[in-house]
Order: sequence, then C-alpha cells, then structure tokens
Amino acid sequence: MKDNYVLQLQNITKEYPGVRALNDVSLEVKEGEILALIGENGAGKSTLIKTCSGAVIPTSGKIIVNGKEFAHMTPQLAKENGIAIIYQEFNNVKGLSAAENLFLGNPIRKGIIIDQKAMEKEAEKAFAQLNIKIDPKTLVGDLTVGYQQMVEIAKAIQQDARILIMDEPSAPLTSAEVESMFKVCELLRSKGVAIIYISHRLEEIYRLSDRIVVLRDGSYVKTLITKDSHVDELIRLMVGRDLKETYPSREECIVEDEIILELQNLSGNGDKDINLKIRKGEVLGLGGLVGAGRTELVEMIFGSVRKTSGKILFKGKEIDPKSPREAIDLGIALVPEDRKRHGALLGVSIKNNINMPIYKRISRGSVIDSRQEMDVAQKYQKDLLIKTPTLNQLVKNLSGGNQQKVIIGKWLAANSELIIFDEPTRGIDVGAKFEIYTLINKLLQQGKTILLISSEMEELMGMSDRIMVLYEGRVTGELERNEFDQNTIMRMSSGV
Amino acid sequence: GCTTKEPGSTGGQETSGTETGGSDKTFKVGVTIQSLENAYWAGVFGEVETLMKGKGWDYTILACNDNSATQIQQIENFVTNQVDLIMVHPSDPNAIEDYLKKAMDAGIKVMVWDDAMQNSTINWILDNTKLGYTIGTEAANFVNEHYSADNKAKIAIMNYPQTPILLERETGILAALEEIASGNYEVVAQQPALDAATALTNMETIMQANPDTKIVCSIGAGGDIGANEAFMTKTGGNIPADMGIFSADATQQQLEAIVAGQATRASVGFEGSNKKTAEAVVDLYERLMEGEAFPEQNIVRPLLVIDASNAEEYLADYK
Amino acid sequence: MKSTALNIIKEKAIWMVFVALFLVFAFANPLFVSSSNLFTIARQVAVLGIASIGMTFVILIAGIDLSVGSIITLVNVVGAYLMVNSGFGMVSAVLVSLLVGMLIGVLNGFLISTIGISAIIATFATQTVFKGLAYILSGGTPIYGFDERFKIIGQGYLGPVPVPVIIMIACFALGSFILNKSYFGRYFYAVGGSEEASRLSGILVGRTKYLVYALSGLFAGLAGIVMLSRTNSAQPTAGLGYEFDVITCVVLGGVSITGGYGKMSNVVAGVLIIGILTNGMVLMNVSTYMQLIVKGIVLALAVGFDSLQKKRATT
Amino acid sequence: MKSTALNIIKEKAIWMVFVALFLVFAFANPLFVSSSNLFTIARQVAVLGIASIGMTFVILIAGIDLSVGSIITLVNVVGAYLMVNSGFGMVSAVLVSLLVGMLIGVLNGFLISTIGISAIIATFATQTVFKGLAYILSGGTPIYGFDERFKIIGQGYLGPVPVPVIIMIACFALGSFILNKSYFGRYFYAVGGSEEASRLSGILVGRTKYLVYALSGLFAGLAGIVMLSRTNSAQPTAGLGYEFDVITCVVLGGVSITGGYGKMSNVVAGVLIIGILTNGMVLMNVSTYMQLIVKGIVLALAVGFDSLQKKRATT
Ligand SMILES: Nc1ncnc2c1ncn2[C@@H]1O[C@H](COP(=O)(O)OP(=O)(O)OP(=O)(O)O)[C@@H](O)[C@H]1O
Ligand SMILES: Nc1ncnc2c1ncn2[C@@H]1O[C@H](COP(=O)(O)OP(=O)(O)OP(=O)(O)O)[C@@H](O)[C@H]1O
Ligand SMILES: [Mg+2]
Ligand SMILES: [Mg+2]
Repeated sequence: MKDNYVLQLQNITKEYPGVRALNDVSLEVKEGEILALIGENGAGKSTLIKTCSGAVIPTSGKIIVNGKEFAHMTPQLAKENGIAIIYQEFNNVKGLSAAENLFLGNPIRKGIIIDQKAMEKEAEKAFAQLNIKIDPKTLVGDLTVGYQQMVEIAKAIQQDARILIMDEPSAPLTSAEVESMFKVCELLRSKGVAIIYISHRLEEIYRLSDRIVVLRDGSYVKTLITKDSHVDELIRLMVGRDLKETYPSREECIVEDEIILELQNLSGNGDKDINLKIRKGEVLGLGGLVGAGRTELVEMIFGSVRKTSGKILFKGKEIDPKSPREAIDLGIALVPEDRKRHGALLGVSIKNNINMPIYKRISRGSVIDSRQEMDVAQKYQKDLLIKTPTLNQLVKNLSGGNQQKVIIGKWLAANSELIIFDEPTRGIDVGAKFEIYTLINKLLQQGKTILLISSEMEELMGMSDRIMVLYEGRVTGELERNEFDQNTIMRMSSGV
Repeated sequence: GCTTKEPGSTGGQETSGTETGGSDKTFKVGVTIQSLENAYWAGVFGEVETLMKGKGWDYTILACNDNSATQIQQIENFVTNQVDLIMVHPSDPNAIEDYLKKAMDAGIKVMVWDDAMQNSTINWILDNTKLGYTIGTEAANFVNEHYSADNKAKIAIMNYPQTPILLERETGILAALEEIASGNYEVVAQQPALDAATALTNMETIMQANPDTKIVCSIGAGGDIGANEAFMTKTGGNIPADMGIFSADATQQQLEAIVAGQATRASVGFEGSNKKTAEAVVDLYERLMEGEAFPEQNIVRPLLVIDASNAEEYLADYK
Repeated sequence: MKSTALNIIKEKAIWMVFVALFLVFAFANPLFVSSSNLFTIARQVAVLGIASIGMTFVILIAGIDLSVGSIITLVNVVGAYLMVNSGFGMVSAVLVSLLVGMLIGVLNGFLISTIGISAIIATFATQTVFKGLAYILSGGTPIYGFDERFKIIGQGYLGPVPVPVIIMIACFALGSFILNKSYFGRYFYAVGGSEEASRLSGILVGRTKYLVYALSGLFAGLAGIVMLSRTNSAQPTAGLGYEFDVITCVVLGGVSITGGYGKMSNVVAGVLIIGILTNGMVLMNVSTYMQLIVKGIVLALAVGFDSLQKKRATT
Repeated sequence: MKSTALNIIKEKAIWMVFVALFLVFAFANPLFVSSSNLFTIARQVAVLGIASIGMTFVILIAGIDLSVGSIITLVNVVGAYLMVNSGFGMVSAVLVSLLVGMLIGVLNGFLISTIGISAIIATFATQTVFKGLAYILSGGTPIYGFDERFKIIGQGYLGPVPVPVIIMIACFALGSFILNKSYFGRYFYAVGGSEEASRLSGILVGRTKYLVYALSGLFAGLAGIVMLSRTNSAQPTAGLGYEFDVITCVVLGGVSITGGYGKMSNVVAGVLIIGILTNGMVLMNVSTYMQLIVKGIVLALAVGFDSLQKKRATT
C-alpha cells in the first residue's frame, strides 16, 4: 500500500508570529488518485500545499516525494521531483506572453537562445487540450482573469508533472471552462498522475475526487472516501457544527414603487445601451460569462470609470460620479471581485479598513475621534462575526472570508444604500458563504438594496429577486424569480 | 527669552595648545576646506597631511562639499574636540563668522584660507578675481601676440559658476581680456567644466560650433586637462603656435603639459608646487600654535605664473 | 510571548543600532558624551530632522522626493533675496519662502499624480530645474546681511535648549500627530499599501499625493529656513545632494521604500544615527575620504541588520 | 487596427520626442546637422550609452543602481593606477578594471538579494564607499601618462567611424540580444514583472539579481574604460553623479521604473536625446545655469508626453 504513495506530508507544522497556521498535519496521495483537500477559510490548505514547493518553509515535519525525504522544498526541487502547483493567487508575469508564461522558469532553448516559435507551438497545443482559444503571443496582462487562470492551468499541465496540486483552480472560471479543466484532470488521473485538488465548491469535490482530507483551524480532522461520504458530514467536519441549508430564507423587503437605481442607455467601458432598474430592498442578480462586462458596468456606476453616454439615476436624481468618493458619498458601495488587490487594504489594520471611507466624518477638524473609530470597528466586528484576536490585526493576516467581511463592514459603516457585490463568495468556504448570504438578507431588512454579480448559477438563483443577463456588454435577458431556470440563463449568457 | 548666546558657555577655555613650549609638542589641528574632489585641494592637502603626520600631530582634514551648513557643523565639532587650531577654507565666509568667533572664544587659533575674515587669528588670502585677472592677462598677451582686430582670436572659457570663487575667477579672466586685448578677440563659449571628461565633451562641441577656437581660459585644472586633450586629439599632437590654454592651479599634470609643448601655455599658481604650498601652510600652523603674534591679520599670497620659461624648475619639486 | 519579543526586536532594531553606535563613540572619545556636544549634535541634526518628516510621508506612499535638496537651496536663496534685495520683512520673507517650498511640492504632485510620471523622475526633473533657478536668482554668489533677529531661528536658545532643536521636536510631534491622529495620515498608509484599493475605498488618491508632496516641500522649506538662519548667508549650493541624507535617515528609520509601513519614532533614530555618525567621526579624526567609506558601511550594516531581522521574523 | 496604431504611438513616442528635439536644434544652428557634429555626438554619447545597457537590465528587474557613477570613477582610477603605478600591461589593466566593476556589481547583488536591502539604499551605500575608495587610491589627484595605444579605445577610428561608437553599437547589440534572445534576458522581464511568480516557477531570482547587477557593474566598468581613454587621465571625480544621467536615458527610453516592461531600442532614443540636448545647448552657448533648467524641463516634458500617451492608450 505505502509503496505507491508518491507524495507524503508528515507532521507538518507551520508557525507565524502569533499564529499556528498548521499543526502537525499529515497526508499522502497515491498515483492516479485525486485527493480533495477541504476546510474553511484559514484552515491552512494553501499553507500546507505551499510547503510542497518551498513557497512556505515548514517549522517542522517532513516531505517525502517518491520515497525521498526532504525537510523542506524549493521551487527547483519541486520541479525536479515532478511536482507542479497552481497557486490560489495568480503567479504570472503580466509583461510576458502567454507562451512565455507557460514555460516560465524552463523555456525551450538552444544553448542560451530561447526558441519562441517552439514555445508558441507547444502553448497552442496546451490551450487546445483545454479547449480554449488564446493567442500564445498575447501578453498575459491583457487577458481576462478567467483566461489568466487557464494559462496557469496549462502551465502546470505542460510540465508533465507526476504530482499536480491545484489550489482553487475553478474560482475565476465559468462552468464551461471548469468542464474542460475536469476533462484534463481525469485524463491525467488515467495516466497515473496524482492530483491534490482544493476547492470550496463541494459539487466539484464529489464530481472529481477519490478521497477527501478535511482540515480545520490548521489541524488534520479526518480522511473520507468520497463515494462513502455525505455532504452534511463533510460540512460538519469542516465547520465543526451542523449547517442545514445553503441559502437562508428571506422576508420580502421590496418596496415596489421606489426605484433606487435606474440606468438609461448607459454606454462606456465596453458596455452598450444598458437599461435597468432596481427597486429598494431588492436583490438584482447580474449573470453572464466571464468577460460579459458586468464588472465594467458596476465600475461606471461606482464612478471608478467614466461612462461615455447614457444616464444613471440614483433615487430619481441623475448622477455622474467622477470618482468612487462621489459614489460613496451618494450612498453607493462596491465590494469588488478582486478582494486582495482592490477590496481590502491588506497592510492596514481591520479597524482602519472599516473606518477608511468615513474618516473625514468621524474627525473633528483633522483629528480622528479615536473612541468613535473603535466603536465603529467593534460594532461591525460583532455584527459580522469577524474572527480576529484584535482589531489592530493587519487584514492580510486574515483568511479570505474574514477579509470579505471586513470589506462589507466598511460599506456598512459608510451607511451605503446600494451595495454592489461583485462575486462576493469567490474563494469563500461554505460556512462563511452562509454568513454572507445571511448578511445580505439582514442588509435588505435594514432597507438597503443589492446588486449581485455572480458566476455561480446556484448562488445567483438562490439569492436574487430578479436576474439580468449580460453578454458581450449588452443585456440579453431579464428573468423574474418564478422564471429562474438554469438553461434559460445559460442560453442568454451565450448570446443565443 | 530668546538669545543667540550658548548658555553656560564659559568661553576662553584652557586648551593645551595655548601654552608656549618646545616645537616637539603635539598639537591637534582641524582643517575644513571646500572640496577634496578637486586635484588642487587634494594635492596640497595630501602633502599637508604627510607633513603633519611627520610632526606627530593629531589632525582631521575635512571637506564640506561647498556647503556652509556642513562646514559649520565641522567647525562646531572641532570646537567640541578641543583642537588647538582650526584652518578653514570658507565655503561662504559670511556664514561662518559667528562660529569662528565661538572657536576663538574657546581659545582656538583660527586660520582662514582665501578670505579676509574678522574672527580669525590670521587670514591667508588670495583674491580670486585677481587670480582670474592674471590668467586673463597671460591669455590677453598671447592674443595680442598672435591675433589682431581683423583676425580675431576665438576664445572658449571653461567655467564653473556654481562655485562662487570660481565665478570670481571667470569674472577676472573676462576683465583682463577686455582691458588688454580689446578688439582682438571674441569669446565664443562659456561652458562649465570642473572635471576633465565634461571639459573634453564640451570642448569637442564648442569646436563643432567654432572650428577655429584656439584659445581656452580655464578656471581650474580640470578644464585645462580636458581642453588640452581635445586640442591634442584635434591637431594630432602638433599644437600650432597660435593655440593655447591658460588656466589656474598649476598642478603637476599641467606643468608636464607645458614642458611637453602641449596646448597648455601657462598656469597660475602660488608657491610653485603642492609641496611648497603645503610647507608654507604647515609652517603657519606651527607658528600660530606656538603662540607667535602676527603683526598683520591678513597675509597676502603672491601669485606665480608658470609657463614654458620656468615650468621645469617647479616640476622638479614633484619628482 | 516569543512573538512579542520578536516584534519588539523587529520594531526597535534601529534603536539598538543607535545605542551601539553611541557606545562606540562614547568609548572612543569621552568628549562625545559631554552635554555641550550632545546639544551640538541636536542642533546639527535639526535641519535633517525637519526635512525627514516630509520625506517620511513621501516614502510611506511609496514615492520618493529627490527635489528636497533643491527646495532647501531655493528657499535659502529666495528667503535671503527677499530680505536683502526686496525689502521684505523677516516674517513675510519666511512665509513666502515656505510657500515657494510648498508650491514646488505641489508641482511634484502635479507631475506625479496628474501627468503620471514616476516619482523618481518627476522629482529629479524638478530638482534640476530649481537648482538652475537658484543659481540664476543668486547669480551664483552668496546673499547675506539679514536682520540680527533672523538668527534666532537657527542659532537662538530658549532657556538651555537651542531653538532649532525645539522646532525639530515640534515638527516631529506634528508629523507623528499627522500619521497617527489625523485622518489623512491614515490615507498615507492606505495609498502606500495599494493605490487601487485606496481609490475604491473612497480615498482621493490624487489629492493625497498632492498633499504629501506639498508637505514634503513645506518641511523641506522649513528646513531650508533653519539652515539659512544657521548659516546666516544663502548659498546657491546650500542643499546640494541633501535629499540622499534625508532619504537615508528615513530608510534607516525603517520606513519601507515600497510604501505602507513605517513609524515616525524610528525615523528619529535614523536622524540621530546620521547625526552622531557625522559628529563622532570628526571627534575621532576620521578623514573626509574615510568618512565616506565608514558612512557607506554603517548604512549597509544598519539597514542590512534591520532587513535580516525582518526576514527572520517573517519566514 | 486602431489599437495597433495606438500601440505604435505608445511604443515610439520617445522617438517622436527625439525627432522633434533634433529638428529644433537643426533649425537653431545648421552646424548641428553637419556630419562631423553628428559623429561628435555619437562619440560623446558612447560612455552614456554603454552604461545605460546595464542600467536597462537593472531597471527591468525593478531595481536601481546608484553606484554606476562610482564604478566609473573607480574603474578610471584603478585602470590608470595599474597602468601607471603598477606596471600592468594595457590589456591586463583593462581586464582587471572590468573585473573590479563587475565585482562591485556582485557586491550590490549580495546586499540586495542575499541581505535583502532595497536596491536604492544598497547601491547608494556602495556608491558612497567606492567614491571614498577612489579618492584614497588616487590621493585625490589625477593619474595620467598611459601607453599611446590606450587612446585607441576612446579616441581611435575604424575607417570613418570612431572606435567608442563601434563599442557602443556592439554593446547595444549584445544588450538587445540578451534581452530578446537569451533565456536569462527573458528572466529579467519575469523577475521585474513578478518576483514571487518567478521564484515559484523555478527561476533562481537571487541568482538573476546577482547577474543583473554584475552586468550593470561590467557595463559601467566598460563605460569607465572608454571614458578613461577619452580623457587620457584618471580623475577621482570622473563619474560623479553619472548614475542619474544614465537612469534618465533609460527612463526616457520608456523602461518602466517599476520593472517588467521596456525595450533596448527605445533606450537608444533616450541616450540620443540626452546626447543631442547636451551637444545642442553647448552649440547654442546656453549658459550653465540655463542648461540645468532646460534639461529638467525637457526630461519632464518627454517623460510626461510618454506617460500621457500610455495613459490614453490604456483607458
Ligand atoms: N504570512 C502569514 N503571516 C501570518 N499568518 C499567516 C500568513 N499566511 C497565512 N497565515 C495564516 O495562516 C492561516 C491559514 O491560511 P491559508 O491561506 O493556508 O488558509 P486556506 O485554508 O488556504 O484559506 P482559504 O480557503 O481562504 O484560501 C490563516 O489563519 C492565515 O491568517
Ligand atoms: N486589461 C484588459 N485588456 C484588454 N481587454 C480587457 C482587459 N480586461 C478586460 N478586458 C475585456 O473586457 C471584457 C470584460 O471582462 P471582465 O472579465 O471584467 O468581465 P465580467 O463580466 O466582469 O466577468 P466576470 O465578472 O464574470 O469575471 C472582456 O471582453 C475582456 O476581454
Ligand atoms: Mg487558500
Ligand atoms: Mg468581473
């Protein structure tokens, strides 16, 4: 049995100042096996797999690859020993082409001269295998996040690794892209490649994996055989308690004749002639494929990018926000899709993050009222159940879910009336997801209005009162709650 | 209330250097000059250092890099360090009067180089305008010899107006030319050249604009050396009789160029060589520290023109 | 517990360097620790300290200000010119000079924020331009002959304490207040951490940059005025190369050159290190050439020690 | 199609600036376009051009090298010292000098990569140290009196073309080859784009940095040798402040100061702009002070124009 374990992690512990991210965790994976690794945000999944490449040096423990023992790895060692990793955060170079990114670190070369042609050809093959059309010469910085992720996947696959580790690879992908990725995973499994797969999407886990390892708070909890396990058990193991339903029930909050936001023939930023209305207390879902232009639309509403024509009416008055500041002052908030780069100020404390939009308001002259600053932070920490030892903790040291809550807290503090959520639960565990959904409902009860962008069909249908679908910058359809249907939405999303 | 008096400063503190005694006594000397990034200063103070080392004195030689705030700090630090003598080459005399006074009050002898200052024991002075004037005179005579009103000499000035004393030299050069060779010349360029590389580059360009530029007046050695290299390259080493560079500093390299018959014709210096200057300076230090009273506060340095007629003689000093 | 200790070491490493250096000089020359010398050091670092406050803000937002030296120079020249040649009163001359410093800062803000030139290039360009202007305005020669009272700023005493030291302490207090208590101080950290996230949190990033560079210009201007009063004569080379001394202090003080992290209190240590180094080397008779070497090595060692501490603390 | 046109403008903006400046000078003074003056310009920019190649690599990896000026100085002094005072042959003196330049680069690499000091501070520290060393080695005075043949490097001609120009062109070709064809040249872009991604992709980031700074030292060393041969006398101030001229060329050439983007061919434009600016202003006998102002303004305008083009192209 033991002999065909290609990768064993034994008693891995990792300590950061003040945090024990991993506590004596062991796991192993066999040839031709897909092992799922699950756990809440901050459970230590990413930290654990990063020890396999030396991106994280464990405080103690050992790593055994094909029988060879290592105290810690380096990216070179990992490569030499047939380990390829797709990290949760993008690891690409925006100024290099897709082909060069694919071969980053080991370009095809003759002597010291690189062979661009050969790399482009290989890249084309790799992309074809994943069913995507990317010109290998395009700079990665010019690709959408979805395509960037596909490049990452292609990069890992073309390394011909014996061990493939994927940390939430599907997060930025649409279902079609996820589908092609699955096909490739299954093909690799049949070739004997060992795969460790991390995801918060449990249906993917069931679809793909052979075994499941559950982590909680940095510790190993249990290993399950996928086909013998049940979702409820899995969730209980992850969050340490029972979680009955996926979407919390909601009381009707819509105020019929009060239109909060209206767009009239809005164009710009890649979008054309967008018309929509949101009523007070409503959740309007925006559906569509990656690249449909949803993010672009809300950027205009939020004043982050200027519109070129059309009208935005907010509470009946025409507005033209020139900066996010103006939009915020009007009562509009945006929870952006790229949490780490756009949402949270990672190097700044929780307290300061939450107060950031309202500092002027809570200052006398230029002096911050530090009592009020603390009160506000404490209020939203309590309301949102932000898990942290102290409000002075830097946001970068929080798990993804808690980071998202901090961002939401910021907008609640700013007293926003319309809150735009762009992929609010991307990369967030089921427990935290449920909390965020609950939060959305609570916001509605407080009289707020929600614009929700989501690429997860389930979530979109589960949370929205109404759904509009975008395709290539245009509205292709609108559905009332009773018309919600997966196939209809898919059709509208593909422009047919 | 506000004062500019240092509280608790007793003034006139007793320091070992004020006693008179045998010349084998050890002294503590603090020197601050404008810049050591300059062949002349570096050369002279290299020698001064050797001499002081030979006498077994404690010394610190500092440059303030043309910054009087730095120079003030250095003077303050010398006072703290209870030196016997401070020699200062002022970056800006007005800036340091008060601070030298404090040094004098602390019983320290003060020697000032170049400027006639009030708060000093002696001023070893030199008039930079006059120095420039002497350079200009040499050049003007050369112009009158080789050129005329209908064959005007084209003159390039290598300047460095960023430094006040060098600006004074430039002013002196221009004044002498105008007074002595009026009508026989034309200044075609005034460009900065403290270091040889810049001088060379600028000279090349000047010769593009005015190919028959044959005369250069330079405020210092760098401009001389760079211009000389440009002329040497242009003429393939055959310097015509009507070509010449006139400059200040009279460093070894310049003297060698004069002797070798290169473009450098004359350079204005003082005691003749770095060594002679250094000896004169250290001698003054010693006399000051031994308590000798000088009848005059101002001691004027004579200027010395070195050209082909006497260059060999002074060059021998360097060997 | 262990982590707190580590954090303290990490936070205070630069003060340890300061203490070590202090002890070295104290042993080498007892005069170094005389109270009069300590006051001398304090007086000497005043100009540097004042200018370093503005630079701290600039480096916190991940910028850099190479124009500081030229601002100091220009303020020297303008202030002196106004007092001597234009018949301005002392107070109005000082105010106009400070305004000039601030306006150059605003110009930097314009080039960096509105035009989008990188800070290092934009401020290098303004450095060059205003260096030239200072020469032209002064004609290359010193300007002097001010009202006697003007000396008080740089040379006066309030009781036993030199006035420039009081100004520096007041400025550090103000700087510390801005960073820790004022709302725009919070913006500096935010912008230095991530401009985009700051913008999306409602911070007017452009305006913040204008403010920071204007403050840098203002503090540099004040430093220039103190210097002018200390030297009592304006030189067109007054601030030449000063920006690197200032940057060195700030970086020694642990402000991250990539922005977002740093504390005013540690910058004080950085300023003091440079102060005692300059003073101590003169007391130890170190020659000019050798001073360059020692300064470079101390800088590398101090920052290197700090970097290694931080590396150890994070991995 | 539209985007291609925009891209070309974006890519070539700096050449447009060059052409505009060229025309201005050509109209102002016909001598400017004489073939002999054009050759003079080419000769004059050789030193700058050679040094800018190493700096291009450095800035591409999001670094900076402030020690370039000091390397040029030290190489001048060491090369001259070896030839004049140590009886080294010309060739071995040149080789040892180049080695010295490279070793300083390696030291920079050590401080930056192994110790973790930020590039601006590390190279400022080495700048300071080696400036001091050059003074000590030379005693502050020029060293001269080399073999006649040594002049060929900086002053010789091959047919009608000056030798330094040939060296510069060869270096640019080599630099371009390294960036576009060699695998480690591509690593420079990768490391400049994202260090973390590069490291995790198995690129030895530390080694790449060592290489880049060593190359910068080597090219600066070569520039120093050419300068030495041009002036035929080593001065301890030879390279003073040169690093900023070099950085200016590279940034004018559109290399992003934040790393990851840039092309060698545009750096050539940057070098030429500085070359014609210096030459043209002297030809027009612009006063020293005014030259500073003009240079600063042209730098701001050129980079500003470039920045605005890029802003427009991306939004
Ligand atoms: N550099 C660091 N310094 C301090 N703490 C850290 C650091 N990196 C991670 N942590 C902490 O380690 C824990 C594990 O984080 P990790 O990113 O591995 O979680 P995860 O399971 O991948 O979560 P997610 O599902 O959100 O990706 C978290 O509590 C996190 O705050
Ligand atoms: N940097 C860029 N350069 C060129 N085109 C871009 C860039 N970023 C985005 N696009 C284009 O803009 C369009 C919208 O992309 P985006 O991914 O933001 O859409 P979206 O609707 O927000 O998708 P989702 O939210 O599902 O990720 C796409 O056509 C994409 O190709
Ligand atoms: Mg993770
Ligand atoms: Mg989007």
